[in-house]
Amino acid sequence: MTQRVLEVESPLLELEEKINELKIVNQTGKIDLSREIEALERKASQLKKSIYENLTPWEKVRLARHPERPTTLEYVNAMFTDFFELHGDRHYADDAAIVGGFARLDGQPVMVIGHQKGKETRENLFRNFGMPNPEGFRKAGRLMKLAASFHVPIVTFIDTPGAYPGIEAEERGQYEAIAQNIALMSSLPVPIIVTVIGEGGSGGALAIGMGDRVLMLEHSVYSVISPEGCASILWRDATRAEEAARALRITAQDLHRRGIIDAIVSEPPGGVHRAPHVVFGKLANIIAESIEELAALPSALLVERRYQKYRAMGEFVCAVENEERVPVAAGVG
Amino acid sequence: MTQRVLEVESPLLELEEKINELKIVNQTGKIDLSREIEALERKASQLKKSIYENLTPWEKVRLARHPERPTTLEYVNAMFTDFFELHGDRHYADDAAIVGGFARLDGQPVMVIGHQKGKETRENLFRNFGMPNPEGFRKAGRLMKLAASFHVPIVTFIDTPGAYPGIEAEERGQYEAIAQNIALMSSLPVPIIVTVIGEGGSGGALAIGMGDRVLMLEHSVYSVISPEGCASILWRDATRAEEAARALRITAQDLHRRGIIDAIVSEPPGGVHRAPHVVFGKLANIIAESIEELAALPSALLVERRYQKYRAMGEFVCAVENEERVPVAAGVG
Amino acid sequence: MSGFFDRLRSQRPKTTAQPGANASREIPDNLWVKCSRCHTAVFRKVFEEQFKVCDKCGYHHKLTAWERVSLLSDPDAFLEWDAGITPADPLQFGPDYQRKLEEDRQKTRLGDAVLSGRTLLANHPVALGVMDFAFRGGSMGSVVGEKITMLMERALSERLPTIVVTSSGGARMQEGIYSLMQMAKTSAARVRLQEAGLPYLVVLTDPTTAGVAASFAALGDVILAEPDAIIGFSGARVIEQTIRQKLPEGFQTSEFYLKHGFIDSVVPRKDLKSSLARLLGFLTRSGSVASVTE
Amino acid sequence: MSGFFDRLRSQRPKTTAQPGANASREIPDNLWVKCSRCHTAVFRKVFEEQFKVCDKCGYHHKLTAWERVSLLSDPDAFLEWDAGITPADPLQFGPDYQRKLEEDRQKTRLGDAVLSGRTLLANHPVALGVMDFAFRGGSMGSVVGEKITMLMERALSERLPTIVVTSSGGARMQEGIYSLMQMAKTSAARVRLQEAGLPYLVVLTDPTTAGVAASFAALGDVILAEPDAIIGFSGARVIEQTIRQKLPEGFQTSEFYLKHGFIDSVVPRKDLKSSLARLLGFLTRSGSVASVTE
Ligand SMILES: [Zn+2]
Ligand SMILES: [Zn+2]
Repeated sequence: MTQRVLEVESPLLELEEKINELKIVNQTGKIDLSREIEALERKASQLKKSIYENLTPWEKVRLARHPERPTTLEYVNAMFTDFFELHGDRHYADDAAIVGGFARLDGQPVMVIGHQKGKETRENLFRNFGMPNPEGFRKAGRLMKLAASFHVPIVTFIDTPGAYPGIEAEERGQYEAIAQNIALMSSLPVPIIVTVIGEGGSGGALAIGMGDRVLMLEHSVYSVISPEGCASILWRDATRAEEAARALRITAQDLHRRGIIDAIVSEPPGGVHRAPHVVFGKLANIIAESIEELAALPSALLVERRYQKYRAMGEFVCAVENEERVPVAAGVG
Repeated sequence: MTQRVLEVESPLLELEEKINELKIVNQTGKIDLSREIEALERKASQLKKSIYENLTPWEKVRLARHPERPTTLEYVNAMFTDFFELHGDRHYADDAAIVGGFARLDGQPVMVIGHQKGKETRENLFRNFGMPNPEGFRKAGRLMKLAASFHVPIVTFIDTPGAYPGIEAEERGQYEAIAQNIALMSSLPVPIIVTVIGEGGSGGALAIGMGDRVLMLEHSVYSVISPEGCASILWRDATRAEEAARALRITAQDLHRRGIIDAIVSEPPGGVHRAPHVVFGKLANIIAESIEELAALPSALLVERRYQKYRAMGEFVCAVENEERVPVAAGVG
Repeated sequence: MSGFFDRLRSQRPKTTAQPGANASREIPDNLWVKCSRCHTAVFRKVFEEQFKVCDKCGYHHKLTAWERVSLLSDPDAFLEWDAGITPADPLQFGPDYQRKLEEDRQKTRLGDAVLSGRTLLANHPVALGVMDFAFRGGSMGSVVGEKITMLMERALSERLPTIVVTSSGGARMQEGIYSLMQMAKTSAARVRLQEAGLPYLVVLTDPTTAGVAASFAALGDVILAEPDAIIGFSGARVIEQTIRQKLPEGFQTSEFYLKHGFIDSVVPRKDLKSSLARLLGFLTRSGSVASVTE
Repeated sequence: MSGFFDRLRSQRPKTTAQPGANASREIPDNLWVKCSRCHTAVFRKVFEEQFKVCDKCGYHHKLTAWERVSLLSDPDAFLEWDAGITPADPLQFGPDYQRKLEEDRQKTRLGDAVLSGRTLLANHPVALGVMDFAFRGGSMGSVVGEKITMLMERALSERLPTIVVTSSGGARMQEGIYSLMQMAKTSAARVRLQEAGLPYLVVLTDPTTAGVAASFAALGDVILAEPDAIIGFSGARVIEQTIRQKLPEGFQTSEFYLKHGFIDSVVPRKDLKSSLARLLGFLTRSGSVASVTE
């Protein structure tokens, strides 16, 4: 599905390789290449910066799906202590495509929940490539209810191509499971902090993605449909995914500008996987601060604010407000 | 599994047949047998009364399982109007072994729920002989929650050999489904009226059987285990079921004496199936009156009374009350 | 209820698109309609008397939003809400999208894929929302989300039961993330009805999938469906491509979801109004809902 | 935690049955214990240091109620509740039943199949109930129902978290309908804990089936299970007789129910106390539960 090296980063990687070769030559002591190496390193650094600051939406999609990008459990293990994984939806199964459990952030209890992708084939099969079945969403819902009963804030990580499109998933009510979670999240009386760490794939993302604060990593994406899916439906041509990626406005920057997400968490040049701990540390701070701030609110106000936040999303033309009319008299435009 | 004619009623049926034969002879007008017929009819009536007033527990088990005994839907159709059947557990399936839906009793909305047996083989297979899978209990739970949200009283009918003992039933958490329903029923803020109309089989019965008023038909039974099961476990001999039926105290009369159920609904001689409409009418009145009475209570009081009712069930020896002790000091008896 | 299309015509003689226009296109002779499933030609009058249900094969043809309102509303009772809310093009998806919107506006005489208002259903005052598949496949963008939310918020403030009849292929791609967020917005509004003890009934009609299925459509206190409607999250084509096998017969139909526990009852169109009325009768007696005589 | 059986001995030197008595019966030499699954002979001291978990095959032998209390309680912290509640024979099931009760009383030094009390678990004050399979197969009659209910009611009034360790074949047949009604009684008490925001943790141990599984055992906020415990509603034999086929390998084990979504975590005995302590830590910080220093 994805490659270890993206097209966009190959000039950089080539340059870095060259620099390394020069360094080896340099170490022999026969020629002094220090100045040249220094110059090349400056150049590499500029290149890096310019590449990653100017990624196209499609390049961001590729980066968001990068196989070396940290997955939920890496965030959990790095940012939290005392993670106690909990399993099962208490109805049908435990779905490995969603993980969850209690943990501590700065010593304070939280419930962490996230989509879980694998790093290699076997793990990816086990995790179903991060695509939950209904029981995954229901597990998440159960854990969120559990957290709310005990006043424990909820922290979720979004990283999924989407809900799994399978026969059994449909049989067991994929649509219902997603809807129930969204309804649930709209009214839970505890802070909910959401971070999109990779792919935010449609309803399968939103099913654990409604929150008081929604953060996105700099190179993550969040979309109503995959660019490939959009292209194949709109233009009957999946190869126009790049175009769709642009049209759908799926980057963190786009979504922040439009007020859909609350903040962007910057990534090191090259993406979070090049220096994950920098991001882990920064993100942990942001989340901890957000929780502290939100936990201070009366829970009714917290829920009301969350309601109003989503209530305001949408762009439309509104000719007359609060109108009520008899169709015969008024006609219909 | 069961026969259309029970051993205990065969002398009566023989006598009734003889009377019919005599009546035919009488109608020829050749001999006047009126007086003899009258005498025999008196005798038959006495026999009927004595048979059905003195049924052994095992005979009651047989009668409770009688294939002609009315099933839940017959009660529903006869006692209620406007029955609107609702389906499904919203998780996995619709289980035909439990039926439920809105209906009206004396014009007032109620939620009716009951185990559903079939009358003949095909229907029995469809209804799984009235043995629910987890989704049956979950459907019942869902409907009870729905009723409670809209302040609609709940009326249940118990008639099951028990929860279905199958591989898939266990996989989908038969025990959990039963436990959840019991927990739910303990706290629903609407009146719950339960009637055992046939077999009250263990946890599968209790899963829709906890209520403010629990009624039993005169010849129904209610037991923690089937007499056959009890005999085979206790004495490794299922044929001693008759003995177990006696030992387990499973008749309506026994349970009423012990305060486990609240009232007995008398059946016509020969059992409810001989004149069902008499029972339907009587039962409808009792249920309607119970609802009226219970609906007048504040819901917190209703739930508290229900709690205390079940809280009081159990017989044990209590040496010292409210004791708390250090085991080292006191030793353990 | 027969003659309800006549009533519809007399109610909105000048501005309404011809009812049954979609189905009739196939046969030029205006007296006859051809069933789009079994292709039997049916006398138009009979077809309309059966509410566009094929006499022969029972197929439930799609109704327009106004036809649906006529089917469910008492005569002259419907007051439209929020007709002034119409689509923007927030992502600037381009002239192609704008042109399609305009086409569908012409075709359906609707501002977007949902028509909402207050009405009486068998004398029960209700807030009613109906979707129209003919407008961009009933897809949910900002307008659908806003109008459904407004519907519920108005129901809340007026203490009315809410009924929504769905028909949608899902989110409106051309509005991107805004469409996705309508799932959150509408579901949140639905929860408020629940918290207020107000009934919310859903009727799933063909098709109800993806983003609409996975939000307000799935959250009814009672969920009815018309026969043989396609319901689900993922589209059949996507599933087939993923699992590389053919889908079973009857997959994702109303009857399939009835069997799998997600639908309370499959109700033929002719019984839909009476079924809803009966349910309202069960759910609105508590005094917590505006009374019939209001 | 090693040496906990020693502590147990010193704590209750005269009245306790010999810990490990069940497992040790098989080998006369008191220095050795034979694993009842793999039949390996294990040095008793090692066996006890491993809390009766076989070194070789990992089999978790059953613990007595007092052993379980020692495993989970801080030293000398356990205060027993309701020891005076003992079985009647409400159905007059006969001398045979009475004799068996007396035998089990002698064997286990318990009044019935549950031991309950207040204790500290890693400094967390808790209400703790533990079942003992050696007393009538851990079956729930009136005493078990009453003591579990009392445990929860006391937890409620003292605002303690509740932990119950289950081990039971189900209802006690000899108490007939009274046994069945304990399912209602205990489940209702559990709901009160929930309403009061008090944590309720369950540990399922081998076996937990039928009436106990289908009531308070299934209702934990978090449900842990020891490895390889048998859990379920219907007994394997009954199922086999009903469906007339062999049951699959691993059917109705802890791991089976973990996979099927009914267990939060399968926890080896050596980690049980620390796991419960961690969970208490997550669930008791809200101030709604008695603080550690109380
Ligand atoms: Zn047709
Ligand atoms: Zn071993």
